Amino acid sequence: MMPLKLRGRTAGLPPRAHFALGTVLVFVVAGVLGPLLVPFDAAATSPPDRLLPPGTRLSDGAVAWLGTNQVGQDILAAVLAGMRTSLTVALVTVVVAGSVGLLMGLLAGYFGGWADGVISRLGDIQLAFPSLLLAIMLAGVLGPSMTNVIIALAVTRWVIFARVVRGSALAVRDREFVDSARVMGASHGRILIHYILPSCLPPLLVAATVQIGLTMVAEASLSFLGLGVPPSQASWGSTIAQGRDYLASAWWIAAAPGAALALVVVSIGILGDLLRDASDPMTEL
Amino acid sequence: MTAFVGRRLAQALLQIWGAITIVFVALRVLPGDPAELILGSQATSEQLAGLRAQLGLDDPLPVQYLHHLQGLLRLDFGQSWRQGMSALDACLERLGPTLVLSAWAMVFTVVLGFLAGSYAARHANSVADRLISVSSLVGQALPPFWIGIMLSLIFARGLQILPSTADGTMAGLLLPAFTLALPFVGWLGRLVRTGVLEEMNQDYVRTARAKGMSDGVVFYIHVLRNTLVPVVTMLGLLMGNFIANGVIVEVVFAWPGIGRLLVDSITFRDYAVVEAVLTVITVCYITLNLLVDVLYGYLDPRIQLENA
Amino acid sequence: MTPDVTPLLEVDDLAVEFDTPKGPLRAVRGVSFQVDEGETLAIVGESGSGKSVTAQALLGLVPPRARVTGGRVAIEGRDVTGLSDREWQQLRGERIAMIFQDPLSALNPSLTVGYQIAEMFRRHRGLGRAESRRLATELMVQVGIPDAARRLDDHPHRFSGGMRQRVMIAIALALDPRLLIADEPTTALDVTVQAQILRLLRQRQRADRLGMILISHDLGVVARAADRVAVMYAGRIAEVGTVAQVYERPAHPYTLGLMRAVPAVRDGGGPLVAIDGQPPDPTAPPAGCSFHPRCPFARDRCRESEPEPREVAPGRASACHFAEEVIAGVHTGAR
Amino acid sequence: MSTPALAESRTGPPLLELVDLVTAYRLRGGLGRAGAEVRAVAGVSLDVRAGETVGLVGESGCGKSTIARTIVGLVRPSSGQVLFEGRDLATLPAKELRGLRQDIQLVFQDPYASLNPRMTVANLIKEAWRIHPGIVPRDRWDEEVRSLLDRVGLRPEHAGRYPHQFSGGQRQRISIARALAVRPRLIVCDEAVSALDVSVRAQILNLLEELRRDLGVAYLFISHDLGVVHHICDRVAVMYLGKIVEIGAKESVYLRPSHPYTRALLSAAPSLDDWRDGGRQEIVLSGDVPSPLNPPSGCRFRTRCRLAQDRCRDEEPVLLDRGTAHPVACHFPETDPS
Amino acid sequence: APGGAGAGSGSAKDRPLSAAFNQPINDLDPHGASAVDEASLLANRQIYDTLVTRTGEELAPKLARSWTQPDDKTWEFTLRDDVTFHDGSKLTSADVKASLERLAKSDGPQKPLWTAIDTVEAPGPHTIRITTTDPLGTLPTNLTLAFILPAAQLGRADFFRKPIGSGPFAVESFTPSSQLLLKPVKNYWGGAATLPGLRLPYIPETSTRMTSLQNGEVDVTWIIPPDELKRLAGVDGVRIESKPGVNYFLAWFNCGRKPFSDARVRRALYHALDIKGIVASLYGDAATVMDAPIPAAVFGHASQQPYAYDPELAKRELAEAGYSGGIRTSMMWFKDTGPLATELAQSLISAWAKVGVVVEQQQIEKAAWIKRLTALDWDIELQVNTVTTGDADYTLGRLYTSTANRMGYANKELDGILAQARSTADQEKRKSLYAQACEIIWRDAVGVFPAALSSTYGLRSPVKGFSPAANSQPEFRTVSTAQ
Ligand SMILES: Nc1ncnc2c1ncn2[C@@H]1O[C@H](COP(=O)(O)OP(=O)(O)OP(=O)(O)O)[C@@H](O)[C@H]1O
Ligand SMILES: Nc1ncnc2c1ncn2[C@@H]1O[C@H](COP(=O)(O)OP(=O)(O)OP(=O)(O)O)[C@@H](O)[C@H]1O
Ligand SMILES: [Mg+2]
Ligand SMILES: [Mg+2]
Repeated sequence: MMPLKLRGRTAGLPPRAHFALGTVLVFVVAGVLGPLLVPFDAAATSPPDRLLPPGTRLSDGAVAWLGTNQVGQDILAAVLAGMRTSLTVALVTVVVAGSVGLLMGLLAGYFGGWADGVISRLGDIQLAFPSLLLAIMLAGVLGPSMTNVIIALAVTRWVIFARVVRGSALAVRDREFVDSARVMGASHGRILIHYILPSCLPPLLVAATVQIGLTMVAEASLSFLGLGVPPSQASWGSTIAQGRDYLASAWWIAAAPGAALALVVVSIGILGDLLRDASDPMTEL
Repeated sequence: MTAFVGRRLAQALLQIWGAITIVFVALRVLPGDPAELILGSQATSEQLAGLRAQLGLDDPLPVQYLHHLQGLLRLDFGQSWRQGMSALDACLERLGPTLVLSAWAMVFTVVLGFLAGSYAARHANSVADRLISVSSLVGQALPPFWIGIMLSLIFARGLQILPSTADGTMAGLLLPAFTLALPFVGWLGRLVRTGVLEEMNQDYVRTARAKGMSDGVVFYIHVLRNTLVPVVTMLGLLMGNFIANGVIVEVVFAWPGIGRLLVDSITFRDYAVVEAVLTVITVCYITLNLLVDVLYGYLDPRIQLENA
Repeated sequence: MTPDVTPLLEVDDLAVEFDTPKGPLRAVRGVSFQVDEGETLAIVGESGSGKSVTAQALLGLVPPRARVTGGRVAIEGRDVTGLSDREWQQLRGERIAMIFQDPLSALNPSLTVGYQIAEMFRRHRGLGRAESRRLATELMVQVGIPDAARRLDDHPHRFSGGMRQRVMIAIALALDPRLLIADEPTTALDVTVQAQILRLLRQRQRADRLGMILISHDLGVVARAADRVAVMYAGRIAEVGTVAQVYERPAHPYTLGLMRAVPAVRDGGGPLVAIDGQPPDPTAPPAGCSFHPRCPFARDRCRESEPEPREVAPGRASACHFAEEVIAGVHTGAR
Repeated sequence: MSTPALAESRTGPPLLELVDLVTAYRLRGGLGRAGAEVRAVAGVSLDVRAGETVGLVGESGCGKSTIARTIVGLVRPSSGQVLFEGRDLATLPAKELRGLRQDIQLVFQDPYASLNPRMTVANLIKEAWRIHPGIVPRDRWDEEVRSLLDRVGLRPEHAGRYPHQFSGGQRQRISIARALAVRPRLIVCDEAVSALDVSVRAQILNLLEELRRDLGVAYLFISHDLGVVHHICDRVAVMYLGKIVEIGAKESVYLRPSHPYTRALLSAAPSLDDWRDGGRQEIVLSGDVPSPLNPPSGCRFRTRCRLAQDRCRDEEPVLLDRGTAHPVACHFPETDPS
Repeated sequence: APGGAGAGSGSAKDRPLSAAFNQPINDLDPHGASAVDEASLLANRQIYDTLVTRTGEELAPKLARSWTQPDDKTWEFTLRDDVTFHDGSKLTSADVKASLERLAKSDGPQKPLWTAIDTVEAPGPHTIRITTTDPLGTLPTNLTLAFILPAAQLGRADFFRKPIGSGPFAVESFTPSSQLLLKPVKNYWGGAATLPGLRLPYIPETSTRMTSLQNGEVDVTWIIPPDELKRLAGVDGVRIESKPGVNYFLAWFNCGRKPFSDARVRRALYHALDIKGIVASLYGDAATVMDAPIPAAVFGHASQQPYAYDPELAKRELAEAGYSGGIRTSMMWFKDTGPLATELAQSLISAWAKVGVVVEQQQIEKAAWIKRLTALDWDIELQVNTVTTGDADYTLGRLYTSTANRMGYANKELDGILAQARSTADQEKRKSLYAQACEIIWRDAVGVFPAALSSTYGLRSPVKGFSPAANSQPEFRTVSTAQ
């Protein structure tokens, strides 16, 4: 439904939408192709080439356009490789949390009763922890690895999605068109899939978009506390976190991934806003 | 109203119990052994076993859980092995600074957020509105530690007009509180903006106009009050976020808060403190949300009806 | 209707437009009517015909995306087009007041009923808190809210629909305005409560010699409560006349159609004669008479030129090319 | 207007029969304790015969929709029975119940909310056949859709459009087509024309009339508009606060209302002719309908009744023909014509 | 002037000196769980006294005026008689006895140092006699870590919230892991401190710590990260002082596991590293390349022949050992073990990759690291080790015996030498024994010993009389802030 709508409306999109779409597209393409063109090997370091400013020629003759980091790796390569990790962490987290949230939200919103009771209370209990603290506890106790970061972040986020979905399921559940399907004799499965689900997807999509951005920032925060993706896997978060000690001396380490992160998150935020605007009349229906 | 508060209290207690259980399970099921951390890497296995027994770590989990709950009823979380004091004391000592920081961050957020949000709403779709909207997105897009370090580099190292660490003065509070508030100023601003715009379309606004009320009366007495309702519910969540994001700000600005204590205690498997901290935060957070709900009921009288 | 007395309200060729993505939407087109002191003028018409927009324009309160594109409105002989915000604020509530269809959403949910009534005295008259409260209580008693003193501090959601509408009436009448506009004041209410509210309005109107505009889509309500009636269709007034004139001998085929489409409690139960088709899309009204696609008597002239409202009998106007034929019942025979 | 077919059907066995039906909603209570119970329908007996139209009138909140929802199985009755052709829906095995469901359909008030906004008209209609395979063979679906649309006065090209592309009246036609798709014997119309404008309302009423004539469906027609009910129904039941206070043939109830509530209702109902007898004595009830949470003792109407006496407080009147030519639940029915 | 413009506390004379170490002071119980944390030791050295202290290579008297060894297993110490605790009470042998017994009983990390203690007696008010179950030559050295507490107050439950000692500074307030505020003791037996007070804040974020030094919020800070050394040296009002330290990086091979059970493999891996190059580019002046398994500043250090950087030789040796096809293995460390630890690990791994040894990076958390370390569940591990007592026994004697079995290395000959070195009281003899031990460990390449870290201090110019300490525990009694 959504892509269809988008395609139909591309022509009338405001400039900031073009900017946001363009940015996200460029980054995704760069993330896919970049590492092929500028390969990054986390295990290959070159101590003599440490902390060189952007544009310096390295000992092996190549030019580090964005400079080198504290072990002499090319920042450009690290940023391109990091994008993959960051986007993967964000996407997988959102997909996992979104799916769990969708399922839980549907169960709670549609069936209500004790299913709703259990799921909502569980959500309440979890929301009693500020989410970053929960992520810190989980990541801290599980130890740093990409999977653990995803687990920690997904665990803190499913509730958000579940709430969104539950809200829309609840709103739709008692709508007359659902009642009329019931009167017709439709089964729960049919009602869930054909009637409830389609109304829950747009708000879920909006929430997911926003969460992708926030998850990327959260991953950076975990890295800062040493609980993020391990150094063997470059990620924007960990590169920014490592570069923080050099903000005054070798600013370029944190600058490139930082700018990239901000750009992507802002673009995704703009897209989220537009999606929300676009889907509002839909949820009205 | 009392029934409503009573029910919310019961719910809050349930939440606290659930939170305690989750923390308990998470800490014991996941890897890492405090006995080894205490004794260091050179301890013998008898020493380790002895200490584990002393810490009560070799009981079966349900027994440990029971002891734990019993302790909690006496407000006893056990001793912090790392700090040699009661875990609760260790935690309460750090709670104050965190609350001070969060409270100031809240003040910044609310003041700036409301200013920006209502300005943007009253000038919807103007350049200023767009600018506020984009900067609010940027504020949320930058990792908080990066913001903190940059502010510190600029104001403490570069301009040397503000201290970079907590020194007990108002000046020392400025940078950390602002760093904490920044991502949420934009967030709240957007919330206020949408709220105001939504309320402006309500029928009662039309009524107020038809009554001959001036624009100021309509905005400040009729609209803003109703905008507060959804915003106030968010403040509870916001406080939680301040406490959580406080971890990062506390590290950057050497603020002696509870978040840093938590991170340290997790790294050192100081279970007693981790549990105390999480319980205290949860209790604070839930209490706050309880207050917010009550306040909410006061601001929006319809709520009472639904729950009465 | 003595011509030498200035009418309370005079509306002349009023037009209101909305900016919509599909282009300008002409919600009100060339509407003229007048209301005298102590008189109730009803405006009836189907949903979307422009009743509410007209009413709001009279208070200078058109919605954000709408603008008054023409016409003149005079209240007590004073031209109010182009008043400043301040002047409008002084006029509203003081000289001209309004009540709305849904009394729940029209009252501020977070302020007490007492406050919302007392506000009128405090802001317009600058009275103190206690004095305003006293006056508010008095008003609540007058509009028939039992136990007024105690209910003053209740919030709107604690009142029933009928009571809320009484609160709205109290607010509207607080400052003794001369003209009261009631936009579907009873549509959200039950018949028995509707009867209560209509009676209350009627009493107050008689007692204070108020001029009143009663907007409704229910021909029955209008028959019971109004002196004169204006029938609106697609942003225009199809016809105006006294209730007796219009109900007995409609001067517009649309009115005729409405009359025959309403099943009545006391009718013989014969089949209803429905008006075919749908009201026109307001952004793309048909050429000529906007009713012609649904009009059983439409002729070529109706498709080509839009009829202007004209006086067809003393105090009676119609916007049909063939009004006289309709009145005479040439085509159908009046019921 | 009573056609011969109708006169016949009135003597046949009832298609639908409600026997002392009670339906309650449980309000959300606090943690661990049950909330209060609202008896929205407090003992209603009613029957609808094949091909007949029974009107149900009453003010907002009196339980009309609840009856409708109970009949179609959206809510469960707390006690009493819903019998369809003599079979109790509550005790019927699931499989048979599924079959029976298609015999009763519901048309809702709000033409904007009652159609799935994400389905085309054709799909909305076909949905019925997907749920109940066997009604129409798959290869005849398109054909059948066309004929249904034609039946309700829509054009075949409308089949591919979405509900939001239609006006209110057209949507109500789609709802009706949808209901007709399963070939029901009874259609419950819950305020089916209340949201429509006068001119369009007449179109739908005429359509319903036509369907009854051609297909022989019966209607339970719920409305608060006395004029509409008078126009379309054979029999009328008047409800007040969960109970039927008066029931009988249309002419009998409208011409000789006996319950004080029915009288007030009829007097309050606006009519086109009201301008004629301006000074007519209208009965204006005082006060509001009491909350169904704690209805008055005895006669539920006594708090607003001008004839109320002590007996009304102590004893609940039952629905009986007390010389009024139709059953009335009042201790002191008025028999003179109003 | 950059002199604390932003500090908000001005430069008044009574402003306490701020000294920020890079690790938190967790608690003030010198016998407790943090008893060997450098930060706690730093605090303890200001608050409490020990019987013996170390000055450079030599042990020197402190609370003990002198000591004798009547027999192999007995030591007798004569105490000073002019020492009082901060509350004015006299320090006597009873306090020493109680403190040592508490230490011997404690479960803390100092426990292994005191397991050999048999009895502690106090024959006179200023005499203390210690007997051990086995001869213990390192007892005086160990005593440099044994802080003396007032016996009478030990039972108090909240004693360590604001403890009392006999040291040059008394506790004014203490927030664990955050800040310790001290004030000088007027009548300290060794001469009162001149500072108006001493503040030991913990600033976890390095960049903030550097900022605080630069804008004068702190007067002294250590350790300075290697990459900041050069920059800070150029900052007005700041000077850098450093001293070879007792902290050093070691990367042990798990000698009990294939392929590291083969000494040829271990040596090959050593040859594959350009240690000089790596250390120079990563650490510059902040570290020195090691030539023994312990830093040069430690008692017992003896220089060895460095392993030459020769990747070809390394490949040949690997082939000889039967690993011509390369090796897949892993290395574990935790992030905060030392400055640029991750960078060092990555550099080692990168160099090994060039000779066909593929090492998986395992940067794990400290708790998990300790658990795996003690369980010998690792291939290579990297850590910063500290010779806390400054004596080779603390490191070599404790870690490399077959009974300690810390890295799967077992060598009877080495066991013998280390045992002998521990029981001997003759320092010269011990020195030569440790020289032998160094040689064996180095030759067998039990691990790679890349760099000894310097203790680097950043000071604001007014700070006078400060002498950098190798063990990161400088003394503040002699420091002053001349304007
Ligand atoms: N805010 C708005 N934006 C755009 N169009 C509007 C707006 N409000 C009203 N309109 C349009 O103006 C026309 C007249 O609307 P108005 O509300 O006056 O109708 P009405 O006669 O009061 O109908 P109802 O009986 O439904 O209240 C309609 O066509 C409507 O679609
Ligand atoms: N889901 C529900 N939960 C609790 N109470 C309900 C629920 N639905 C309806 N009620 C209550 O039951 C009573 C009857 O409601 P019902 O909807 O049947 O009335 P109605 O006659 O259809 O009214 P209307 O004319 O407004 O549609 C009302 O008092 C209503 O408040
Ligand atoms: Mg209207
Ligand atoms: Mg209903």
